[in-house]
Amino acid sequence: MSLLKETDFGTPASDSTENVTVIIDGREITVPAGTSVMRAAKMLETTIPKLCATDNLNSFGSCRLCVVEIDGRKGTPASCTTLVEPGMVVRTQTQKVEKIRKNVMELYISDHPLDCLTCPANGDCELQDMAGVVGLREVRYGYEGKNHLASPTDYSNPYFNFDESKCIVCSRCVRACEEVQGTFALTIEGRGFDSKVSPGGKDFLSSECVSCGACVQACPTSTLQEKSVVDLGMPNRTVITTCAYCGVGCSFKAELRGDELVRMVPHKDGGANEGHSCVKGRFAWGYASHPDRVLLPKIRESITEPWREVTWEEAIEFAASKLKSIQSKYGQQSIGGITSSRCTNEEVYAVQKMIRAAFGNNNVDTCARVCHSPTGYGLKQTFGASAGTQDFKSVEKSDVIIIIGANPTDAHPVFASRMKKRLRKGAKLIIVDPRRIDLVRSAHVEASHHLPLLPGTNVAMINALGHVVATENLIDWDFVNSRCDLNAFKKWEAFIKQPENSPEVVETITGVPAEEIRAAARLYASAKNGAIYYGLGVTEHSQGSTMVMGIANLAMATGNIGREGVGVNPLRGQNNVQGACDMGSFPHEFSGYRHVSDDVVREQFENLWGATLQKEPGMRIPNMLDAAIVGDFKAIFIQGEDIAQSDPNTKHVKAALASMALVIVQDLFINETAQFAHVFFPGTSFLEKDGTFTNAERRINRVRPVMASKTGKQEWEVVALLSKALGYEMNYTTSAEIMDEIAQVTPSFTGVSFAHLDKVGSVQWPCNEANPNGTPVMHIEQFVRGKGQFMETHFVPTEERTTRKFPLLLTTGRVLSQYNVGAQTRRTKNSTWASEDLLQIHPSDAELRGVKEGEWVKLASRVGETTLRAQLTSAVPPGVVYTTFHFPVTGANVITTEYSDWATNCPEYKVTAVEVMPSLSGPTEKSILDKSEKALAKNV
Amino acid sequence: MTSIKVFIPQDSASKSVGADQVAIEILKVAAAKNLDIEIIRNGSRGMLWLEPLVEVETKNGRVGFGPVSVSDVQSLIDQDFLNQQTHPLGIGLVDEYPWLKDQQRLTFKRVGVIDPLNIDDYQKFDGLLGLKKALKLTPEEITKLVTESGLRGRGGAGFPAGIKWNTVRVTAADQKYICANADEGDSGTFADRMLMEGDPFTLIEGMTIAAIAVGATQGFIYIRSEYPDAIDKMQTAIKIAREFGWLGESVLSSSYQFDLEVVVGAGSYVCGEETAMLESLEGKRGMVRAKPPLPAVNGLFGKPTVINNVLTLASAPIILNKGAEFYKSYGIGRSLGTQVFQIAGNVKQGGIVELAFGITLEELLNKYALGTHSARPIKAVQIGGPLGAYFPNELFDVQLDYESLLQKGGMLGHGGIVLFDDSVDMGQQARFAMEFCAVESCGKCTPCRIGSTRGVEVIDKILNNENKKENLSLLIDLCETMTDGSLCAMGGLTPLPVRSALKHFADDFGLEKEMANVTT
Amino acid sequence: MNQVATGFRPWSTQVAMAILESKASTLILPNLQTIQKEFGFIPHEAIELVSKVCNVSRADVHGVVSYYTDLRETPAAKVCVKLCVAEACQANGVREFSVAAEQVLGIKLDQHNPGGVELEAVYCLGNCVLGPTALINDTLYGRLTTEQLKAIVETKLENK
Amino acid sequence: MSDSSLIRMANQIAANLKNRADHREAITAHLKSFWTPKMLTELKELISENSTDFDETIIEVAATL
Repeated sequence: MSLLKETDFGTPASDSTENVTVIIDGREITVPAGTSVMRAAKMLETTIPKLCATDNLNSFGSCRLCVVEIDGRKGTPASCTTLVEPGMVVRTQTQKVEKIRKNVMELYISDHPLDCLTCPANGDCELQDMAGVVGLREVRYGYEGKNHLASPTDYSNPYFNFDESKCIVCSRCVRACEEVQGTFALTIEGRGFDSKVSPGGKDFLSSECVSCGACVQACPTSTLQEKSVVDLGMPNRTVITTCAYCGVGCSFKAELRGDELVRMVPHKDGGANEGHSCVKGRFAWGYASHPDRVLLPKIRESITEPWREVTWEEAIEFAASKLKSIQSKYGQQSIGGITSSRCTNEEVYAVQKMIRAAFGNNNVDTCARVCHSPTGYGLKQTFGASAGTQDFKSVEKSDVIIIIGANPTDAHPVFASRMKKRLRKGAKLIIVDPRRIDLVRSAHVEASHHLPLLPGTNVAMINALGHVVATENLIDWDFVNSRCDLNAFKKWEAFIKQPENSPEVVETITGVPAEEIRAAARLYASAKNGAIYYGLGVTEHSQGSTMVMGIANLAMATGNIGREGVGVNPLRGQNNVQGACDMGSFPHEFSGYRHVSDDVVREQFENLWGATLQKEPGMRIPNMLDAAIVGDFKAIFIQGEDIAQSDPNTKHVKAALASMALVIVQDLFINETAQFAHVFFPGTSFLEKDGTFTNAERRINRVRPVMASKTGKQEWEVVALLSKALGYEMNYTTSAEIMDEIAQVTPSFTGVSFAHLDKVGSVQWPCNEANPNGTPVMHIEQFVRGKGQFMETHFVPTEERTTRKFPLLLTTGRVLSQYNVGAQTRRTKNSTWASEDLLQIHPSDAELRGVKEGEWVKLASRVGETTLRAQLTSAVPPGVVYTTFHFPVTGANVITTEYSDWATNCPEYKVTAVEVMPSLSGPTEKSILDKSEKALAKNV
Repeated sequence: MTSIKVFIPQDSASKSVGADQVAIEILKVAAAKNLDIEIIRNGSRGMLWLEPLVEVETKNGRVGFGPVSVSDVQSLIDQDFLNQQTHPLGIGLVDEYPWLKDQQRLTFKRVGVIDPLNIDDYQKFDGLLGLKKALKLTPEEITKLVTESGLRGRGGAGFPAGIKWNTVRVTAADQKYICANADEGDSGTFADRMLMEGDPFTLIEGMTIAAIAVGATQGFIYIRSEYPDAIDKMQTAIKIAREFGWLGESVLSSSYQFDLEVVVGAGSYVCGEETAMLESLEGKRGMVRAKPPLPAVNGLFGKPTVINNVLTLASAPIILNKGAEFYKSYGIGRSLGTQVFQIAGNVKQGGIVELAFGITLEELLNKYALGTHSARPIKAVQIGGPLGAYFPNELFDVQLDYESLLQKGGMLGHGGIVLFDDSVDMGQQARFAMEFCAVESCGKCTPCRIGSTRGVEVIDKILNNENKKENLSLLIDLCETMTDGSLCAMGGLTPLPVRSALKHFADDFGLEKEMANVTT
Repeated sequence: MNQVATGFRPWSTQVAMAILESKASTLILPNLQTIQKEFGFIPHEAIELVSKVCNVSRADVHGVVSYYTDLRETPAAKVCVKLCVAEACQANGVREFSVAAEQVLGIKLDQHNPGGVELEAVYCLGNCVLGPTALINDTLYGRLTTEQLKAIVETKLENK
Repeated sequence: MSDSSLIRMANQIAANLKNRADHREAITAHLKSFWTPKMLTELKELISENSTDFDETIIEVAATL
């Protein structure tokens, strides 16, 4: 339920191309065959009363309020389960059906508390609405009969209550959990009058429930109710905005009571999520008003000094004068900055502009460096566009899906639900991942093939898949001949057919049986529509870029590009990874992925910006950190990234930070990086921002200010002030103007403006004269680069090897309830589900080491060590261990190494040789800032 | 000299009154006397008041003795029942016994006659002839023949079987199923059970014919767990049929493939409703599905599925064997062929009566039932199971076919006829109808889920003299809501017994007849 | 075929897993029936097990267990009397019979009574001419008298 | 940049591109696209100081930059 009601047609739309004309209450309407009478009526704006029907669930036919009369038919069929037929004459308001509706409602109310006035859902309750609609005036049964009024309330979920006494057993929650979310955590228990909704066990918290909120959303009464609504009351205004967690980019209705956010409700018209949500976006927004948030700027001369709260003016003046003096002393190249894929496109654009125009260098990089930079590189090389090829909806047309190095049910849950829906309808699944992720086999989903390769052997695997396609005549010759560069293809074909790429040889590298590889390749290649989705398990390797190109090769060779249901689709980690990359925050590229050495492009920017720009690439993040340690790089501006926790080899990162003369951090919280900062600019949460995020499907979504900025300033305003203090003015008065400038200089964005987005909801770039409504699927007629470019993808193993001292391979990832470095989710009740990083280890490896379930273990690599609890599970194969990096106290990146992708320097988070041993105690609260680091800091 | 054949039923009703013990005793006593007998465990002839009915094969036919108890065995032997018919329990030649003689047994032809699991017996009595005919016809010809025979669903709904089969036949799919509905949950019905226990191959043959007709390769027989003997018999029969190539990859060496599996229910009346049965067959909660889609198009595991009652499927062999004309020469109007009536409850002579449609209730009662077991007058007869109407004496002239019963506010259902004597309290029977619905409702639709419980409460109020007039009108309203508003026949038909009780037995509710009549 | 209450195995997840694997069914209900047939009831651990075997949620399994009256989550009584209380048997006096049965057995209808005797109301056993009728540990009895009932139950209680 | 990082990066690029037919062009293009002028200068200096740390291909390519 929610305040702003989107139209509910009662039953899902039919995708039939055949039309049927019917007459409803004397009016004619033509609808697709397969449409329900209820939906057809609603299309005529005739609302038939209903309780169990809602248009994101299949019709069910249980409430019996929607009965109608149909000429020539016996009885009173339910309009939700009755499909239109040619010439059908329907009457929705007859004495007979009105009587049935009223009498059915009377039965409902005879077993429902009479507490509307004190009910949290008062005014937002479909049962209440329907009682009014059918004109119920009395309950002749009385209230002393058998009932459920004394049923207990389950308060166990931290975000919502389940008040059984108010349940009308419409099964919408159960069906939402099944059909929308795909978790099947709810059921109806018992039968007949005793039927009740049940999470299958003791309570919601101990059940399989992932707290996505779909059930709460589906509930027509106050049975499943947000605790925040119970506590704060019904909201009274709505702002439509975009979630700031993962790269799915869900649209939400932020519902407020005055200035206080009461709840976030997924928006049905949101293109990415179509009304669905996950536990993070739906419920974990409390961090935005957490007391830890810093609201005033702070400065200090040295990092050993305490912070001093100052005015914005003083902080900006302090930062600017330091930057200027550093540049005059150490040179123009001695400073730089990092943009954030947590921030809006406009904020990112402003930062890179400041660096290029005011700093006068190209030392700008983005945190996408450490996640998806290989995607940008690899897809640009092969397809000509640094982005995924499809929209999320496309998966509904896929017949075979390959997931490589991604764990969508945890990291991209809303998209995972969509994918699971398709899988339940019969699409086949292939999983390439060392771990047995949930999608390999979990309720109602089972992969046809799981290829549990050894971490670090992706490229060998993708080559083997390509080898099977090339040697077993599974190539889509029509596609290759017409769409791809044939010279490049021939080179690739000759390369891929070499015996070294055969499954039999690759079996010895990956550990995956050759026959499984062959079977998976055949399945994908023979699919009508084959789609590949991948995540950081592809990119965060020393051959990340090679792997991305290998994936692109496979898709092209099998003709799986350029239509719905196919494609190569990176699942972006953070909300605006795509956008941050699009906005020109790589050191070698302007917005729209155009190299800084391109004189025409550069001149365009120089003219518009009124500044001289450098034509050589600047430094990447690891280059900057390296240079800092050497002493060449002295100051950095970091917006919205916590490199001291998120970047690999923490010790090295901290040493670099400690070596700098000036570190400026802009963030919501004093994070790990801020320990090394001299200037702290408070940042805004997504609830305060005004701008756009671009999600993994290139969808540009509006982020609207739900409330006023708690710091008094937007990030781009701070950047503009700093830039001005450095001598370069940006004359923006709104973030909309920044987007206008982006549109002016970026060919794929020329059709984008806030006004347009407000009108159409969202668009997927390219959005320009050629594609005014955006581009859901790319490379339809031809590739962006013209002909698709096959690339030779030689497998060069990582230098990180297991040794006798470090015999296990560590790989890292996320859990559902936590997010990234945990800065937000740790400050919410999401920690109820995961309150610490755990080390997953196979029972046989654990036994060998005397490691026991739930006990402390020391995890050590050649660069560092940490302590965390062990979780014994066969989800990881022997020889591989796994953990998350959500908690600074664990600081998993203390372990990860300096190795990185050869082409983009994306760190090799996914392969670290480690050893695990039992430990007597856990980590100390701040072990992360150990003595040596403090000593180091003092020396600076 | 060959041994004398003695038939003692292994039907569970017979066993429930000691058939096994009688068999053991006869063996024992006969052995002691050095008598050369062969005991054959047949099905029941359906004359249940005579069970255990012991039959002896003679050159003139089988002569019967019943009901035989263990204590009668010695005297039977003493009086040489193997050769003489003088024992007081003797009923003479069984086939000539009036109760049986005039029946028109088509479906039940072999039940009680043969050893249920003996394939030679089965074939000796025309078994497999229908299937063999079917193998010579095209699927289209088979469905046409079944349609022309006028065979309608014997489960209660009475839908033309041939039309249903044809829908499945013409729906393209990679897999189709035949499901026999043997979830015989109606009180007062036991014909499915008796057929499965007494002549299981007939069901197998019927299902195989259906499979050939529609292109199905797999069949399921959904049997309620309350029928352990039927489950056992069917499973064994399937195994035998498989061994002899009647089932399997090549049915009777033809190009057709068909196999069968018994699926056991787990205690749910509503699983006899076809869509709930599909859910249960899929291993899920037995929740009723909304229709459409029809199971014939989108049934078991989403595939086109024929769901027919046991007796419907068991009628196919004779229809195929003897032709549509033969079958439809029985019956009247749109109710063609024979109906297996089951006379039960408080009845003097209860059991199976298979006759052409068209007989009246009165004839059935006068000719077969012969009054109540308690010897008190009949007060009411419930026809068609717990969802069927109660008929008073003045309506006993009703003709027992689909349409006539409907006209009189009743329904034929599965052909169960339950007699009640004058000690019955029809107020309590009406209450029980609601109570049964409350116990067995799947809980999906509101009228059935809440309505049945409220129905019990409102009837209680009426019976307790609370606001009689208001509560009566509320009950009538509730019945209307359940009838018109329920998702399936469970909630939709529960008002039938309630309304009929109110209408015909107003006294038992403490109501003036006129008052009840006005409102019904 | 007949399964008496004491004939069940003690619960073992491994044994249960092996049995389910040998049956190779991926449907919930048949697996639950197998468990109940072997172990007499469906212990909590079995729900998790069946959910894994069938690749469904625990909630799915719980929904099925709670739906069917045959399936029980607590151990069965040694003697289980399923007394038909449906119309045909009502016509033959089962309303009075069940009251008397409660008295002679000293238990209430539908009351859980682990270890001893249980009297359960069922609706139709297909023995509608020969009521009152009951299924006692899978054996059907017709034309039942309370004396007979008592004797049968006592015999079955005495047997191992 | 630290010497060791630069050497590792250069050698890694070479390792990943050297098996391609057009490896010289590819390596050149890559370095020009993504390396700062200072890094390129440092690379050449390091090679002239001690070429044994480097892959042969990178030495070849660096000479043409």
